[in-house]
Amino acid sequence: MYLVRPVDFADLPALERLAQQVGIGITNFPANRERLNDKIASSRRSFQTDVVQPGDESYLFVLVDTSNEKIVGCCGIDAMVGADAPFYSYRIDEVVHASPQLQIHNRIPALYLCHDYSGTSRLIALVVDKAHQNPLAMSLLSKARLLFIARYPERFTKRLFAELRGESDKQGYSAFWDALGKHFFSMDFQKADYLSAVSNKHFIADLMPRYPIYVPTLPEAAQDVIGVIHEDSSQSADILLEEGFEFRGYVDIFDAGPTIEARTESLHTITQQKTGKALSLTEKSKGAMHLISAGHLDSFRVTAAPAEPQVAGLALEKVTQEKLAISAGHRIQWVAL
Amino acid sequence: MYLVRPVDFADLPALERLAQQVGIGITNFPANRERLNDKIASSRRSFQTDVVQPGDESYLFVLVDTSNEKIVGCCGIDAMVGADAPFYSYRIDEVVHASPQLQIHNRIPALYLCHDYSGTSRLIALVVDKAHQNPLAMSLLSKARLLFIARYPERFTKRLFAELRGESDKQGYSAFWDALGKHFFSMDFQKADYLSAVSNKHFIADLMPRYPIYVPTLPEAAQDVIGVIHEDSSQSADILLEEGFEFRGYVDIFDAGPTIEARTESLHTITQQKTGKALSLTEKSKGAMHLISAGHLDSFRVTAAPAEPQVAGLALEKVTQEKLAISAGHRIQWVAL
Amino acid sequence: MMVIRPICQNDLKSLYRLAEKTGIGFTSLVPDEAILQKKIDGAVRSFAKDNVTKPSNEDYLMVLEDSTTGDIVGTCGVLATVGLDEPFYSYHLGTITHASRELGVHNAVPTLILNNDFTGCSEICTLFLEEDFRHSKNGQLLSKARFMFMAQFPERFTEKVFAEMRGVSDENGVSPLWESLGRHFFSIDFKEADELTAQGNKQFIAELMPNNPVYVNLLPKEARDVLGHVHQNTVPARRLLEQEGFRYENYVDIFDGGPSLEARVQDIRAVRDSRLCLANIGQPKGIGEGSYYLVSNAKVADFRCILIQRSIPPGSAMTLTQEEADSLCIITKEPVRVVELSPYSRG
Amino acid sequence: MMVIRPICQNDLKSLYRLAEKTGIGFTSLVPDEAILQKKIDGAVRSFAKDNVTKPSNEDYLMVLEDSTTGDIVGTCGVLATVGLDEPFYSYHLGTITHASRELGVHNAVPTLILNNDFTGCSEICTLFLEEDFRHSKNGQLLSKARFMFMAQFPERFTEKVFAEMRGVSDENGVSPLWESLGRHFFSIDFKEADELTAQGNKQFIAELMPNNPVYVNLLPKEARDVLGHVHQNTVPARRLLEQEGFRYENYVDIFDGGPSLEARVQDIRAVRDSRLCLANIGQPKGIGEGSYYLVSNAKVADFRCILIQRSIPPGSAMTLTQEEADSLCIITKEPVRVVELSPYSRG
Repeated sequence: MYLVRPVDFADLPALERLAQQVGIGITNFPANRERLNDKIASSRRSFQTDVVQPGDESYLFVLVDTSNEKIVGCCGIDAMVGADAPFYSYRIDEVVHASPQLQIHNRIPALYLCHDYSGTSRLIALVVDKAHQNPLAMSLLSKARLLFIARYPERFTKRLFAELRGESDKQGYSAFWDALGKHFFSMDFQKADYLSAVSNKHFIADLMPRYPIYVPTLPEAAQDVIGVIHEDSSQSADILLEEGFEFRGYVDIFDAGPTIEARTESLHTITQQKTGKALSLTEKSKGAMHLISAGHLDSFRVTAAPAEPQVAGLALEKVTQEKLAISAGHRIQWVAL
Repeated sequence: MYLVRPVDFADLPALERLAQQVGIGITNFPANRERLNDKIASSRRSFQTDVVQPGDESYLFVLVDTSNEKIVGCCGIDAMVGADAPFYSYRIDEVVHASPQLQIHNRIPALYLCHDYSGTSRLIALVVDKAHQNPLAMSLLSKARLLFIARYPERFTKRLFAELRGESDKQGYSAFWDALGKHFFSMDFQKADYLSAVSNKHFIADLMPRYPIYVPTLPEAAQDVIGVIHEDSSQSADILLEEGFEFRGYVDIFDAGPTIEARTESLHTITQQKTGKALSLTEKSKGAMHLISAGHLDSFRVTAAPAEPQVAGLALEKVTQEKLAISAGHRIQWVAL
Repeated sequence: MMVIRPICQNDLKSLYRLAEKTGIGFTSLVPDEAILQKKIDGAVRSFAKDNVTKPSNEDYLMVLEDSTTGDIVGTCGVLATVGLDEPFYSYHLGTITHASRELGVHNAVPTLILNNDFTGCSEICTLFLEEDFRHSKNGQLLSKARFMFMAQFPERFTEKVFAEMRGVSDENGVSPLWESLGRHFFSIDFKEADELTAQGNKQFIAELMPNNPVYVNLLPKEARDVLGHVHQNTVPARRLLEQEGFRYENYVDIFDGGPSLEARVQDIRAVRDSRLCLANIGQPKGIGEGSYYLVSNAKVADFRCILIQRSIPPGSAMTLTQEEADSLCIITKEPVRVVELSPYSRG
Repeated sequence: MMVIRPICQNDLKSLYRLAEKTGIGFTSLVPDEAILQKKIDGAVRSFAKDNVTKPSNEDYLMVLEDSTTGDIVGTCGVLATVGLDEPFYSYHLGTITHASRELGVHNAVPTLILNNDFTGCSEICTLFLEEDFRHSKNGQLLSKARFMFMAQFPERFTEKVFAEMRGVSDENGVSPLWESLGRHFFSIDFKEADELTAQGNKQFIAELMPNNPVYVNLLPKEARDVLGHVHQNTVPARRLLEQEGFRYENYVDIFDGGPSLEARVQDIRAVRDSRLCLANIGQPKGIGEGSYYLVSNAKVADFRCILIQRSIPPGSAMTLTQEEADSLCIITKEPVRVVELSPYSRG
């Protein structure tokens, strides 16, 4: 059985182990102990603060294998990116060049550096231990965030986005970086990726091209990976796309991985989630799989378990109630998985 | 009583008279007999053609004062602009320039020439004789188009826009044109406006500035009118804004009048309109004011009259049925006004 | 004797014959009678104007005639202004610096910026010499005779003058810059684009060429390498202009990246060093040996320029043979302009 | 005697005194001891390098000393390269043509394009002469001594060299270009922006300045009118550089629109016409009358340049008085470089 809960300082060694397993290409989850510790501290603060509108809060959750209480995954939400330094993306816009006389009509895609996602909530870093990358664990971890957002809408913006990891090989070689970023940053992808995670991002404004890049002038290998998802991210991408996230033509400035976005109000989990009373399930394992959450802010908990919607609420097994530290009659939130 | 119906060749003199009354600033309704005749011909063709998807059709409707059968207004819909020559607008985008060190954070609006509305249906030229600019006539004429769109959705795009006339004085002087367009077109506003209506618009691509214009560098008088509606258009603007049209930061390239847009499916008249059987209203003048349409394509008619929704359909007065050339039992379309 | 003179209406056939020999890439001279006739008409009109106070749409097209046979063997020209009828495009090779003090990174990135900066500027152009006559300094005579004309009539040209040089392409006419850049936007072949331009049709450039700067560092190496470089056949022509004081100021052709060379008219060596003197007709000393000199008359419609050789430098008066004077269309005591053929033949 | 020499560590107080007198807008010399000391350190290091094969970060700052009193009354400098530590910005005044053949409209629109084109280029700068000494051709000595140094050590500079000239502003320091353009983007005063730049802090330019070309025809007339024009006090300095062959090539300052003038080092009159000869020490004839000449030695760290007057042009040997030789730090038979002070004093 799995449980999702807010991160705590005791989770640091486990997080570090996870970060090392992930490697390059997930800029907001760097394998740097100090930095991870800062992230935990920031998350603790965020869960404990009274918030009336989204600011620089960052919420981190961990996935726990309750059979041995081990941390096997991590994910998070930034309440609003771009508060300190702008959040950069490439917007793919088409420029139309036509010559009626020559009967030529070209639509040329070009990459425009922008900060269109500044001021928006972001889902960050879904990381799961290899051994636990099963659909149940992945869905639970990913959607737990959406239940949290549904519960505390004032803490997030109405628009929500997630960056999907772009195509790069085992050695971290990215054809897109090689064709574009390298020429402006004078460093390798790993270093830029790392700096982007740990520094103030000011170097991006300093070094990035200021004029649009016409896609057809890039080498084909680079063109081919624009907006393409790294295979390691396809599972988590699918979960979000099914939720209602859409690609709107924005890609990462380093590896050209796609950015997907949604209005929170239109996401499946958020429109379908219900709140009500916890009831007790009399027959064992009867009922369909549900995500069920309970607890307020830093005691927020989500698990996936069989449950049965009834008129008076949602009927849960005893063991599920225990995991969530509730008993029948407690207020809970749920959605069918 | 008023009636809206498709334009016919016999209406040419009346249209010409209307166009002269309107004057400068409505580029798609030029006071040019030949051009108006072309427009009528094109409209006739459009109403008579089988259409599976929107193309270069243009539908013109006239407003008839049934007391004397005079033409007192005109309006229309272009099925899709930009099919031949691109449709140009300015998009107002903000560029962010910030210096953390100097603690300066500037958001500078800039005008970007674009053809973002190419390929979209457009409501054109609502023109009403001064003596008939009452709310009933204006609403009828404006919304008759929306009933037509609801009736023939395959003939229009899902997005719909309208250009509102920008600020200019009686002499046709536009502070925006004076500060911007004049320098690139080397002609006065009237001439550019006229050419834009009657020519292939290719000159716009040839002469317009290719780089964005930073708004703060324009004279204040020009900045002040960007996105401002000419007072003569405020009544028709209000009708559309109440329908659900929104300003999304696009303005006209000549006079900076705002462009407003909507998804057709979300417009009030379109979501609220119903179809059903015409019934007879027994008591005279009982019932609320409704827009009621009947007839297929070139016999399409709309009028505004008191009517009473009933379970079996809409009950109309005898006189209304006559105006619409129907009798009880005919299929009609209506919406409460 | 080889004489430079304005083109005239009788020269159409000869010009057509020359145009046939120029080959691909020589866009200012194409074998098309209508176009060539128009060019001749324009030149004849230009040389006939005798009251020009500032440059406008004149086209001074001249020919090199072998006076013994009457054959036209070469041509050269100067346009008083370019870009006033049809836009004239070029790329300016500029620099954008991106620096992060924090990271110690400093990149000076070269960029190509589309412009019409040569609008209204005089251009020397249309230089072609028949292969059989590429000897006896005919090429230099053909090229530099234009400077003699400009020295005499500076009011007919702008302060700055430029020349476009053919860029790098291989034996099949494939241009590395075009393949990496132009092709993506024009959707036609280099040859076709070149021909459209030659016909004065440049509308399509405005329509199809992107406005934003192009980052040179993103172009493939073979494209970067040709920016500002001339075709190997054009190396001598470039050297010749550079010796006269023309400089590459980072403007290149938008199609093949060939350089534009520019100079202030008054700074061109042949203009600066040339001087007027009065002609004597007689038996000059030291004829046919020593240094070469360009000699021209001071007339517009009857402009002539020839090459002479003298062992003694000409002084304030210039003694010419009767044949030389005849070739120059002058009589005794008329002014002639003279200059050393090349910068090395002087003191 | 007035002598140009490299600045040295003892000159800090004198330099500070000069800096106090420069006033607003003279960004390369501000009265701040730390900054001036850094400048002196840089210059001392630069003149001490004896094996320079290509320009890098050298700053050759020189002073004009009145050798009778030992007072420092002026300063001038050359930077071997600009823009390699901090980006160096300028506007290029280009042209974009918009034409519609159909309508017979043809507009050549001037544009300002932000660039770093002078990156890596040598700059002559920091020219200041005390008011009491603005006579006796001291200004020319101060300005042109730099060309003597460049003529002697061309390997220390780039092929092209430029100078930024102060642009137009009124008595209150209000710049019409800044008010119409810069102010909208910088949200600070001209003076503040100017000072930040003086302190070598140019990050904010990259951060705040828009990248897209600015259409000059949209600027108010008073802003358009100052593009490429110098402040009235700078008119003589501009004329002096133009006489030496410097040209305005459409680059202007991004703040006040003042022109940059540029020249190829080898084309500068004082460089081209200067020649080396061996010094004799003795009693020169025609001293103190006739034409003025700049004379410098051929040393780096001990560079000196003075102004002499002679009625007889110096030949292949140059006779100097003992005082002149001492001022030049040379002994007999050492090489000196000589050139006419101005282009009009020759032939």
